[in-house]
Amino acid sequence: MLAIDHHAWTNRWCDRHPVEKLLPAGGLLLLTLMLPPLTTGPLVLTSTALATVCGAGVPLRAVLAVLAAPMTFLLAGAPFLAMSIRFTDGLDLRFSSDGLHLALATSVRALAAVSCLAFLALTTPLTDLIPLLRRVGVPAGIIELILLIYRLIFVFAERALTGRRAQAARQGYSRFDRGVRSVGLLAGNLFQRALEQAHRLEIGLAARGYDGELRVLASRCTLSWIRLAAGLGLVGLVGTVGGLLARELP
Amino acid sequence: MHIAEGFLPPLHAAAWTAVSLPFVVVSACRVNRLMREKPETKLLLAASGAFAFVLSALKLPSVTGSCSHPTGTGLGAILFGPSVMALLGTIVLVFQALLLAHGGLTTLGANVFSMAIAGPWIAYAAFRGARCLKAPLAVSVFLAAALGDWATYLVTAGQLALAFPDPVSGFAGAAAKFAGVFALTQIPLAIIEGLLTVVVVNLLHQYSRDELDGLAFAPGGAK
Amino acid sequence: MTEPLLATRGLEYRYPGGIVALHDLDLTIERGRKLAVLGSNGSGKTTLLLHLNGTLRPARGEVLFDGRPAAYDHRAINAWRRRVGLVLQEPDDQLFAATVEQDVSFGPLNLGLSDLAARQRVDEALAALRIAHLASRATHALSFGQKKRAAIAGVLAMRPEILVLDEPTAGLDLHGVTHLLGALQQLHETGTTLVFSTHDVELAYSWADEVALFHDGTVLCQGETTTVLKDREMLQQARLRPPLLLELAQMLCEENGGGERQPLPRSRDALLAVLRRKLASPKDGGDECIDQPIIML
Amino acid sequence: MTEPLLATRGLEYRYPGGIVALHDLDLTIERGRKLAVLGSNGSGKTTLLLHLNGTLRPARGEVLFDGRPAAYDHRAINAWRRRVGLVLQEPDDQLFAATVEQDVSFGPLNLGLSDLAARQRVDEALAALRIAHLASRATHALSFGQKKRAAIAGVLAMRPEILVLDEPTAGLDLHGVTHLLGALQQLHETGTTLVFSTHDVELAYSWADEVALFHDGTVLCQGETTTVLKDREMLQQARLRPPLLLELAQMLCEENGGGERQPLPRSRDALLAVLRRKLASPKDGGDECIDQPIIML
Repeated sequence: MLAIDHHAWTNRWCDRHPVEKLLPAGGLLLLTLMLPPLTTGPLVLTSTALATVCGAGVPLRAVLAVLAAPMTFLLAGAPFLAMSIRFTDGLDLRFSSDGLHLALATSVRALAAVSCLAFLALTTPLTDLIPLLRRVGVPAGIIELILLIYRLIFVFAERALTGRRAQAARQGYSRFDRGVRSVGLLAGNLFQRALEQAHRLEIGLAARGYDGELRVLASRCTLSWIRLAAGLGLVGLVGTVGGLLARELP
Repeated sequence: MHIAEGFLPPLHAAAWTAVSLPFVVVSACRVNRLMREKPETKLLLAASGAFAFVLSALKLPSVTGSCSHPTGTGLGAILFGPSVMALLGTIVLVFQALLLAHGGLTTLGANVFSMAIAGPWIAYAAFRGARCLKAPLAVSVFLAAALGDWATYLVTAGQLALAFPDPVSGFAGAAAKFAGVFALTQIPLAIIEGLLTVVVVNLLHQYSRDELDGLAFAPGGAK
Repeated sequence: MTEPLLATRGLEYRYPGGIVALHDLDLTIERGRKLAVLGSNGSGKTTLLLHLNGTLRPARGEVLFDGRPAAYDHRAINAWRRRVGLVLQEPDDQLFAATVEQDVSFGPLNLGLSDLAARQRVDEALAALRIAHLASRATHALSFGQKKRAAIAGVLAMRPEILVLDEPTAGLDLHGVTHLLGALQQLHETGTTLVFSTHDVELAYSWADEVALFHDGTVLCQGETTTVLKDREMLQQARLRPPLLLELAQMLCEENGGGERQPLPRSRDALLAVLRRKLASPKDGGDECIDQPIIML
Repeated sequence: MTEPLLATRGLEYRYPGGIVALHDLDLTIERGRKLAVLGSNGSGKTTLLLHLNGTLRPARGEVLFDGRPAAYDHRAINAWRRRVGLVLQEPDDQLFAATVEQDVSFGPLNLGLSDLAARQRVDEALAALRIAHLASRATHALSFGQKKRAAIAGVLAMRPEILVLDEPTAGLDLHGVTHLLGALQQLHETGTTLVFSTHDVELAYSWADEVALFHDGTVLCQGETTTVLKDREMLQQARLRPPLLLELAQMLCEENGGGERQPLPRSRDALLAVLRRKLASPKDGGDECIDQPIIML
């Protein structure tokens, strides 16, 4: 159901140390934001797509699906960057070439940025990333909370999906107003069961000595400096080429 | 609809992160203290956070064919209080970015401000206000959820207008444009979210009052 | 030749991750039968059932309704779901409302029935499942067996022609199973076609008219219950084994070669009766096997 | 006479609503046995099991540990739970970590073990349940049967003396049950005392040394498996019936009166073998019943 998560756990690079993927992805993301998007964007997009598909072996279909996710937002937002509005004589909307350039640049920047996000999300299980928050000073308790939320999301998502199917089988979505009521009932049922789940988990964990801390062994993968350097080298290359191109092309 | 990854210029992305950070840090400290005092709170909060994520991933019956989903800010604010929602909302937004590619990491600060801070506080204020004016529970819940949802999108429109002021008419013009897309079209969705939150709270009120009263972090629950 | 009520031809389905869940799946559901979809856990039974009411749409192949390929537009799906009622395994996933009668009224009201007509349907469905006394009880205060019956009542209140049940007896004890099968049997006798999934060979043997042996996303074979369940090799392929009742029945009734044509006892009591007679006068051969009415399990 | 490892005397428990869940409950758990707590759904089995590791505290009566009344202070409860491991019915109620090995390491780390020692315990527990290959898999991607075994491994890694399992086979198919019971049998042979609740008489008959027949919040009787399960009246009171295997076995081995002292076949294969011999030479009487090793179910 959560296709991104499925790939994160099954791709070729899933066992690699998260920092090897996080730093290059973060670096490319920064470059995307800082350098002129029309030249850097395509470079970033190409390199992340190659890394995700050819490197980590994630199907191209999955990458495209992730890139398509923000499309609704881009389609709704970008056209308004291209238009300018004037209140003088009534309402006057018109396109401007500056506006078009801005809309195009912003869309390309967003797509390139999403491709960095896609690379990270499709190659790295979230649970490898969350413990890294420790290094930026997030308290252990909050990290445990986040990990627990991650685990429960799958339990509840399964229930929500099944519940929705059961409602649909009873014509719960056959008309708009029925649909609203059905979603409301589904949400109420889920919340009720979420509270029960918390209670049962308390019993289940207490049986294993829960005292408020959720200690578990850290994952076994070790950081490969070579691979990290290679990743950062790619970031440097993209940055240099992007910077040069930006200077060459006006 | 969250602001997509990379859509905001770097300066704005950084600024919104700086604005949201204190709220989230304060919320995290409060939650951390709650969890230390009562270990079972951790499980309850986790269940609530996972619920909030799943709720936000539930597709609403479509009005226009667009895919829309509840923000859950109103329900969250009523059940858990806005000070807890800042953290829970942030966690949910991170998961949405990395599990669903909704929103993003560079735009996290901006999205947190609209979804996890502004929305819940306005919803909470609306709920308390309506209750003080002796409005019935259903009306208060409706107002909280609808206003919370709508406010979230108004704030989003404002954020976009700040980032992309209109070349001719400046911030005001841009605000009008973005409010046109993100706030006007959201009105029916806000009403839907209001109605559906009433259904949820009614249901919870009917059969799990004890559990609701037991929410250690609830500011008075849905009484 | 009449067309089967519902059938699938060459069904294929992939999960979002791309993993094949169903492939090349042919299944035929004849009117008025009790069909067991028998297979071990994780073989894709639930995925198949979700195709039978249009919840999932196959990547390839088709679902035939009255011999015509099913359509997937909003209107067609609504009509389809009116005729095919689906009950999922976990009752907690499908009870939404605060009380049993509120919950059961969900379907009838969605059909656009008036409050009065809906109430009548609710009463009828509760009576059919013998839980009229639970009408005003809170759903979350029910026992597991009661929840299960309430969930079925919720689907039944829509008066479907075919009732599709996912693992209806899972988690129920003897009493719960007897109760539930009793109610379902009565429904069946009043004309409802029943399709259910199970991994319990004993249940399939004692209760189904017909078995579709399911393994690894496809139907290995479909046929009359005893015929399918006698096929050891096929069962082994599906990681199942023949029902104990059938093995004993075969041993008792067929050892002398003469019993093949006699129906085998399919209930526990019938089998014990045969064995008792057999042990009393063992040299009579296999011909005394008689058709016992199928009592529950 | 040695004291039983764990016992309850006159246990009484009421739910918060005031409804009596357990009353006058006596249960004895002897070291090194496999005890089945057998009863129908909703009879209070889970509530009883929650008393065995101190999760619930009785309103009256007491739990005896090595013959001494158990204390309920923090320290005593911790010590208690080290010795009594509880596995809940629903694995999702016990699995909280992202990967299997992380989840299993939770208990050992709570015992204060070092990372190294904890890792060793994890590997050992995964091996005991034959799921070493799942160590780094995401918990949410496991099948139901795999989750079940992971949940047991998580408790096992704490090396409890007694493993208490709530409905361990519920929801599992033949393959899953065989797998699970195989692993549990091995644990048992290395010295772990096993207590499990079930509503399945066949499981109790084929697998338990001892049965405590549970009904309506109390233990009706506790004793050697075959003795308890032969008592039709008592079983009927508990809304259960004798296992089919036992009924057949009794019919085959005891009809001539002479077989009483011979152990009855308790596995399906053993029974079929007896029946086959019986049908071949029916006049030999009941004395050929031999003690077959108990193979799974």
